[in-house]
Amino acid sequence: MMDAGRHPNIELLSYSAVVDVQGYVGNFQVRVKKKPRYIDLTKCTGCGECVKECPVEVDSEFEVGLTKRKAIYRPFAQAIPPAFVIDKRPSPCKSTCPAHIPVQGYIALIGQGKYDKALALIRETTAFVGTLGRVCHHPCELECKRKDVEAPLAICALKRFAYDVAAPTAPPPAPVERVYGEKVAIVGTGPAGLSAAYDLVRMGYGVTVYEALPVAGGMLAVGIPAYRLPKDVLQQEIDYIKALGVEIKLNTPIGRDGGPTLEDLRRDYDAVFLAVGAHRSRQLNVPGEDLPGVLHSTDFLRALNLGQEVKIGKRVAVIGGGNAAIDAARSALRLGSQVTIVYRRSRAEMPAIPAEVDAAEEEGIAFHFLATPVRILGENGRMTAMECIRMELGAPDESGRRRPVPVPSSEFTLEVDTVIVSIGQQPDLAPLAGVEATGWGTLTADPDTMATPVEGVFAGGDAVTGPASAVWAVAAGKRAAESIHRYLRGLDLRQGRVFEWPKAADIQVEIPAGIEKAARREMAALPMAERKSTFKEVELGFTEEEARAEAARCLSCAVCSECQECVKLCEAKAIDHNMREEFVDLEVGTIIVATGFADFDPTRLPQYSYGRSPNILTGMEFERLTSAGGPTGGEILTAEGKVPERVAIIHCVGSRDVNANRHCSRVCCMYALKHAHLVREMTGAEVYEFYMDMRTFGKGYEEFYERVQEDGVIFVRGRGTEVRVREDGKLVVRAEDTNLGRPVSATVDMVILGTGMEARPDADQVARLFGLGRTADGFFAEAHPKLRPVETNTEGVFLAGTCQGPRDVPDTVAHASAAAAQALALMSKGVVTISPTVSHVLTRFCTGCGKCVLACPYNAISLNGDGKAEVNAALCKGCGTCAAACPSDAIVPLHFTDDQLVAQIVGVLQ
Amino acid sequence: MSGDGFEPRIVAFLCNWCSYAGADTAGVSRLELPPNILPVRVMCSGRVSAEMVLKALLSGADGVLVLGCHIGDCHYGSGNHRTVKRIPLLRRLMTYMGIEPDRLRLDWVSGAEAGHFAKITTEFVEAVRALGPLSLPLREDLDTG
Amino acid sequence: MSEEIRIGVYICQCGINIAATVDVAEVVQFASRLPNVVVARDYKYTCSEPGQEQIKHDIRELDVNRVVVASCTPRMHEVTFQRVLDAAGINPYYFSMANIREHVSWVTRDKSQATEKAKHLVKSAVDRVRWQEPLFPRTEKVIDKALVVGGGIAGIQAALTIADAGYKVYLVEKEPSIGGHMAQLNKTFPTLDCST
Amino acid sequence: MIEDIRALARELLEKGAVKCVIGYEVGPTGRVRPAFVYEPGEVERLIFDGRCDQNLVTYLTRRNKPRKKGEEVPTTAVVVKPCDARSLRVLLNEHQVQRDKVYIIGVACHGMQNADGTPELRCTRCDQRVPLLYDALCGEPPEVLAVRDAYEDVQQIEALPLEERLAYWLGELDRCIRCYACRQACPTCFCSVCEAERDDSLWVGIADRIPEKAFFHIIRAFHQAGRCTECNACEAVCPMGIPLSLINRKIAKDVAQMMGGYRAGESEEPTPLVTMLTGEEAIDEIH
Repeated sequence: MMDAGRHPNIELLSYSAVVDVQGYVGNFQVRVKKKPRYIDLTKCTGCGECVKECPVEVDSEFEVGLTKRKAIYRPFAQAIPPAFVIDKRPSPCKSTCPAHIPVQGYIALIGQGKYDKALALIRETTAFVGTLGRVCHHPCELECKRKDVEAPLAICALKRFAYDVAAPTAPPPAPVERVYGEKVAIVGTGPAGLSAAYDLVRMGYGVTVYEALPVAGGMLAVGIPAYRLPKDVLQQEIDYIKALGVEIKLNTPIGRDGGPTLEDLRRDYDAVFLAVGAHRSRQLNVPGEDLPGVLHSTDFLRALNLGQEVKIGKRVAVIGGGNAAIDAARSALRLGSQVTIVYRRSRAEMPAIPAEVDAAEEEGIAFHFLATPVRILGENGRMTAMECIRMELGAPDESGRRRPVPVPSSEFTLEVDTVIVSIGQQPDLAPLAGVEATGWGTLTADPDTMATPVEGVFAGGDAVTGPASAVWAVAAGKRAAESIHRYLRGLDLRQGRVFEWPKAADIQVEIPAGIEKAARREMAALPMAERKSTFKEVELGFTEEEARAEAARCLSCAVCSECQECVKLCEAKAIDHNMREEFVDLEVGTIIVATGFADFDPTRLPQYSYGRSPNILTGMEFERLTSAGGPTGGEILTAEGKVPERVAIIHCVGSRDVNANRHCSRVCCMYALKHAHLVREMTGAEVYEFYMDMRTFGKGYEEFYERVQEDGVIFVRGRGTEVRVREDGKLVVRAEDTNLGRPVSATVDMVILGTGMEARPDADQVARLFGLGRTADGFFAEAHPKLRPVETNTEGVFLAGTCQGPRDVPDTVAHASAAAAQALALMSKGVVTISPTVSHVLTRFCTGCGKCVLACPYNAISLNGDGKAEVNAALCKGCGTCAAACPSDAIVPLHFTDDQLVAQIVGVLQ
Repeated sequence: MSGDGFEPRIVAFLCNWCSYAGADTAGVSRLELPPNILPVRVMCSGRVSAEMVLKALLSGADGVLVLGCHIGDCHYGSGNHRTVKRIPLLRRLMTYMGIEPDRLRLDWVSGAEAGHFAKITTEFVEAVRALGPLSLPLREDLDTG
Repeated sequence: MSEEIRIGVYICQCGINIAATVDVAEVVQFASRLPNVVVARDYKYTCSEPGQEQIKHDIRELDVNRVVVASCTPRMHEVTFQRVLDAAGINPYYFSMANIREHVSWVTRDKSQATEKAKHLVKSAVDRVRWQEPLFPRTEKVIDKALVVGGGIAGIQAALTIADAGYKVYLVEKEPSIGGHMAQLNKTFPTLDCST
Repeated sequence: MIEDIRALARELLEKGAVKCVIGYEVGPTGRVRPAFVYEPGEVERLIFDGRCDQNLVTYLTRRNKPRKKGEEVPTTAVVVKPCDARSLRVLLNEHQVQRDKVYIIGVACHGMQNADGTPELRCTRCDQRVPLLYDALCGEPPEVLAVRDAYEDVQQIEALPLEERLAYWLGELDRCIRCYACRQACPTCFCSVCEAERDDSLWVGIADRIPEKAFFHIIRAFHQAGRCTECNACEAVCPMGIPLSLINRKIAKDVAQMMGGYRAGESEEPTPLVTMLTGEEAIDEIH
C-alpha cells in the first residue's frame, strides 16, 4: 500500500470514480470524477487536530459500524493518502433554503451549546437571523427528513433561539475595510436590498441604500406587525448591517419627490440594485370600492407600523388568503374589531403560512372560504355591508391550483363597516424610468443573475417576483451581490455558479434503523387575553433545554454540517469547504478493472438473526474485533464487554445457498478456521464450527486445518440453519449434523457468520462503463473460463482480483499480476492490429435514423454532424447486427455483406 | 438429394461463436445429421435480417433455421436480443400471410450442444418434410437482377 | 472491379476423413464447371505444406485471384489459408471456405447424399467468393499508460507491477484511501502473517 | 377551431417564427387537400374539419433536412391530429425532424368522416383526442371514449385456414402495380433509396411478378415494425385498393403483444426491435 502511494510512476486518484470510457484498445479516453475532499492533499499534514471540534458523528465504515467517526475523518490510521477527508453530502434543508443557510451547521452548534458560534455561522450567510427566525415561511422544514421519523425539526425556531440567546452578548461588529474603490447604490432597505448591501460591504465595496420611507426594513418594517416581529429585533439587525459600513438614506425616494433619479444613480455609482419591493395594492374592482372604510392591507399595516393613527370599524372583513391578509386580520383584531377573512379558494389553497392561519383562528378570527365579494354596499356614503358570492373549485389553472368559479345565485351578505383588501401587491415602477417591466407589472431581471437589460442595473426581491417571502428576498439580494461583484470585476456572471441546487426529493438519506422517536418541540405562546389586545410578540421562543433537545433530533443528513470549526483548528490551512467536484481526462492504452467484491449482507437471511443481537457478527466485524487497531484494541469481547465462553462459527452464510448466492465464496472456510484459531488462542472459549464441507484447496491450507483441529475446535458437519436470540441474550445455533444424521444445537455467547463474497451492487453500472459481460453469479466475465482468465471481450480491458470471482489473497495477487502482464504485453508491443471486418456506412443510402446506433452492442456507431451514421472501426467487432436493423441497406458489415450472403444463400440452394 | 420422397432443402443460418461451433462439435462427435441442412455462417444471429430469411424461402428453401447463442451468452452481448424480436415477429407475419409457421424456426445452440444441434435439425427437417415443398408461384426464379 | 475473376477450388480429402464419405473426384468435376473457376483440384491434406504450395503455385502460374477451399471448419484453418493467399501476393479476404468435413462427411452416412451436400456447399462458397472484396487491417499505436480501477489488493498489485516496468499508471479509487477489504484484515490464513 | 388555427398561423408567419404553415384547405374540386401557406395574408385558406384525414407530417421529412451542406433548415408549422402526432414522434425519435424546426399546431380531434358522413373506420378504433405532443392546441377535446382497438379485421384473417390466407394474399398482392404510392404516402417510409429500387436489385428486381411484389410489401411492412402508427395513408392512396393496413396492423398488434405493449409513436423510445433487451422469457416465442 505504502509503495503504491509513493511510486513515482503511479498517480493516485483517490475519492474518484471513472464516469466515462471512450475509445478502443490502446487508445482509451477516460473521464474521472474527483469528489471534493474539502481538504487540500498537498497541505494536510494528517495531524488530526481538525477532528476535535467536529460536532457530527456517524458509523465508521472501516470498523464496519462497530465504532463511530466524525464528519471529518481519516478512514484508518495507515490510510493512503494519509490526509483527512470531509464527508459532505447534500442536505434537504440547506438545498431547499432559498438563501442556502447551513442549517445543519448551526443546529449542530446549538446542540453542543455553542450558541455564539451558531449565530456567527448564520451571520456568514445572512444578517437577518432574528428576523428570519421569526417571519420565515421555512420551506426547509417541509423537506426536513426527520418528518419520515415523526415530524420535521423546528428549524426556524432554532434560528431564532440562536439569535435571542447570543445576539445581546455578541461583540458589536467593526466596520469592514474597503477593498475596492467601486460604490454600489441600492434602492430599498427591505430584506433584498439590505442582504445585497450586507454581502457587498463585506466584500469590500462602498454601499449606499436609499429608502423612501422614514424607517428602514421595507416590508419587514411596515408590512409585518410587531406581534410577529418586534421592532427592536429588526432594528438591531439593521444597526448591525450599518455598523459594517453600509450607509442608509431614509426619506429619499428615487425618481419622485425631489429624490435622485435612476439615471443619477447610474451616473454616480458603479452599479445599481433595485429592490423596491411590491408596496402597491391590487384593486378589488367591484362596485362600492371607493366607499370610505375600504382599506388596503399594505396601507393599513404601514400606518400601524409607523405608529400613525388608524381608524377601523367594529366589524372588519379582510379579503385575501396570503400572509398580508392574515397580518391585517390579526392586527385589526388587536385594535378591538371583530374580524372575518373572506377567501375565494379553500383553506388548503391559502398561500399564508399554515401556522399563521391556525393562530388567527385560535385568536377568534372567522373565515369564509370559497367566497368572493361582488359589491360593497353603502348608505349615505357609509359602508353597511358587503355582498359576496360562493365559489366552487373548477379545473386547475396555470399555477396548478384549482380555479374558483362562482356558484350561480349563491350571493350572501356580510354586515361589515370596514373592508381590508389584501389580494396581492405590485411594485410601483412609475418612478423608475428606463427599466423594463413584465406583463405582471414587475421588473424584468434574469432569475439567476438578477441582471436587468440595463447595463449595470440589477433587480431582485418582490419587485421582480411579485410578493413573496422574506427568505426569497434575502436569496435574491445575495445573488445580486455576487453578480454585482462579478460585474464590477469583469467576471462572467454565470461561470462556476450553482443556481439549481439538488431537489430535496432527489436527495437520498438513510434513516438509521431503530431510531427513537422524539416529539417536535413547540414554542410557548403569550396568553390568549394578552395576544388579542396587545401587539406583544406572540411566540416566546425556546428555552435552552428545549432548543438543545430539538437540535438533538437532527439526522445530520449532510454528515458535515459546515459549522467551520475544523477550519479554525487547521493550522496548515488545508480545509476548503467550497471545493467542487473536478473532472480529470486521461488517455490510456490499457485498463485493469479491479473493483473487488461486496460482503454478503446477512440481514437478507433472517434465520441468522443478524442485527437482532450485537453478538452476532459478520466475518469482517469479527476481523476488526481481533485487530489491535480495532474497536476493542484487539480483545475478543462480547458487546457486554465480557470474554465469551462459547463461540459458534457458521460457514457458507450467503454462499452455496439457493436463497442467496449459489457460488462458493472460496475464502470463508479458511477465514472461519482462522477465526476459530484466534478465539481458541486468545480466549480459550469453546468453539463450535458448523461447516458443510471443508474447502482447504490452497498451499498450506490443509495443514492449517489440521492445526485448528488440534486447537480443540469442535467441528459439526452440517449447515448452521438458524440462530435464535434467547431472552437472556444467549444465542442458540441449530444445525443438522449430517455425520450423526440428527439435529443439534449449541448455546453460545457469540456467533460469527462466515459471510461470503458477492458482486458489488454497482457491478452492472461498471460493466456497462467498460463494456464487460457478467457471469450468472454477477461477477465480471473473463474472455474464456480456462484459457483467458484476465482478458475480457473488450480488447485492452483486463480483470484483476475478486471482481471476476471470489478468491483469496494469494490468488488475487496472482490474478492481478497476470492482468498486469497482459497489459504490459500490449504496451510493450506498442501497436495493435485492428481487424478490417467491420461495418462500413454507405452515406448515399443512410438517412440517419439511428437504428444501427441503437442496435450496435458496442456503441461503435454514432450519428455525425451531417446526420449520417459513422462507425468507429476500432470499437466495431463485426457482428453485423447493425446491417440487419438498417432498412436502407446503408450499413455494410465488410466480409459479411448482403451481396456476399445473398450469393451464398442462392448458391447453396441451386 | 436421393430417395423417392420429398427431401426438403433447409437453409440454416448459424452464428459463428455458438451454433456454428455446435455444428462443428456435432461433426467431431460423428453424430448423424440430416443432409438437408445447408449451413450459412454469419458472425451473429443478429445479422440475419428479414430479407435474408425471405430471400431463402423465395429462392427455393423449404424451411429456414436461425440458430444463435443462448440469451445471455451472445459473443457480442446483445446481438441475439435483436434476433429474438425479429425472427418471431417475421414468423407471425409469414403465418398470417399463409405460410406454415413450422418453416421458420429460431433456436439457441451453444458450442458444446452437439446433441441439441442434431435434435433441432432432425426435428426441423422432419417437420418441413411433413409439410411438403413450399409452393409459391414462380419462387425459384425470383428476379434478383 | 474490371479485373477478371479467376477462382481456384481446392477439395481436401483430409486423409479419408472426407474422402471416405464424399466422392471428392465428383466434387472436383462439379466445381471445375462452375463459372469463373479456372482450376479445381483435390489433395490429401490441403492444409499441409504441399497443399499450400499448390495454391500458391496456381496463384502464380494460373493467375488465380480467388480461392475456395472445401475442407474442415473455417474455425480451424481459415487463418492458415488466408496466410497462404497473403504469402502469394493476393488479398487474404479473397478467400472462402466450404466446411465439408464437420458439416458433411462426419455427419452423413450416405455417400451420394454427402457428395450432393458437398457440391451445394462448394457452389455456395464459389458464388460467395465472387462477391468478396479486398480488405486491409489497420494498426494503431498503444498509449503507454495504464488505468487501474480499484485500489484494493488486486489494484495495488497490478499498479505496482506495471509501474515497476516503467509505465505510468493511474490508480483510481472510489474511497478516500486505497487498501480495500485487505486493509481491514488483521492476520491472513494460513500463515497468520500481518496483512498490511 | 378553424379561427384558432388561422390566428395562430397568422401570428407565426407575421412574427417570422415559421416560414411555412402546412395545413388543410379546400381545393378547386371541393376536396380537402394539403395547403402550404407562406404569407400571413393567406391564412384564410386554412380549414379544419372531419375531411382533413391526410397525415401532413409526411411533408416534414424532406423540408426538415438541409438540401445543401450547412444550409439553415427553415422552421415549419404543421397541423397535427393525435394520430399524426404519433408519426411525428417516430420521425423525431429517428432524427428525421428537428424538434426546434417544427412548430406543432395540435388539433383536438373529433374523428374523421367518410364522404357519406360516417366515421372513418380507423377513427372508431382510436382513443386519442389530443395529440401527445404539440406547441399549441386548437379546439376543445371531446369526451374521451375508451375505445380499445380489438384488431377485429386482423383477427378475421388470423381465423382463416392457412391455404385460404395464402390464396387471399397472393390474390391481393398480385394486383399491385408497383407504383410505390403507398411508400410515398407513408410518413415513416423515408429511405433515400428504397431497397426495392436499388440499381443492383440486391433483394428484389424490377419484375412485376408475385414474388417481387410480395417481397416488397412484406419487407416494407416489416421495416415499419414498431414504427407504423396505423395512419392508413398507404392504403388510402393505393390505386388498386390493396388492404395494406391489414399487414401493418398485424405487425403492430404483434409488436404490442410481444414487446411489452409497445405502440409506435407513443414514447421517446424508438422501435423495440433495436432497443429492447430480452430475458429468458422470450424463449417461449422462438419456435
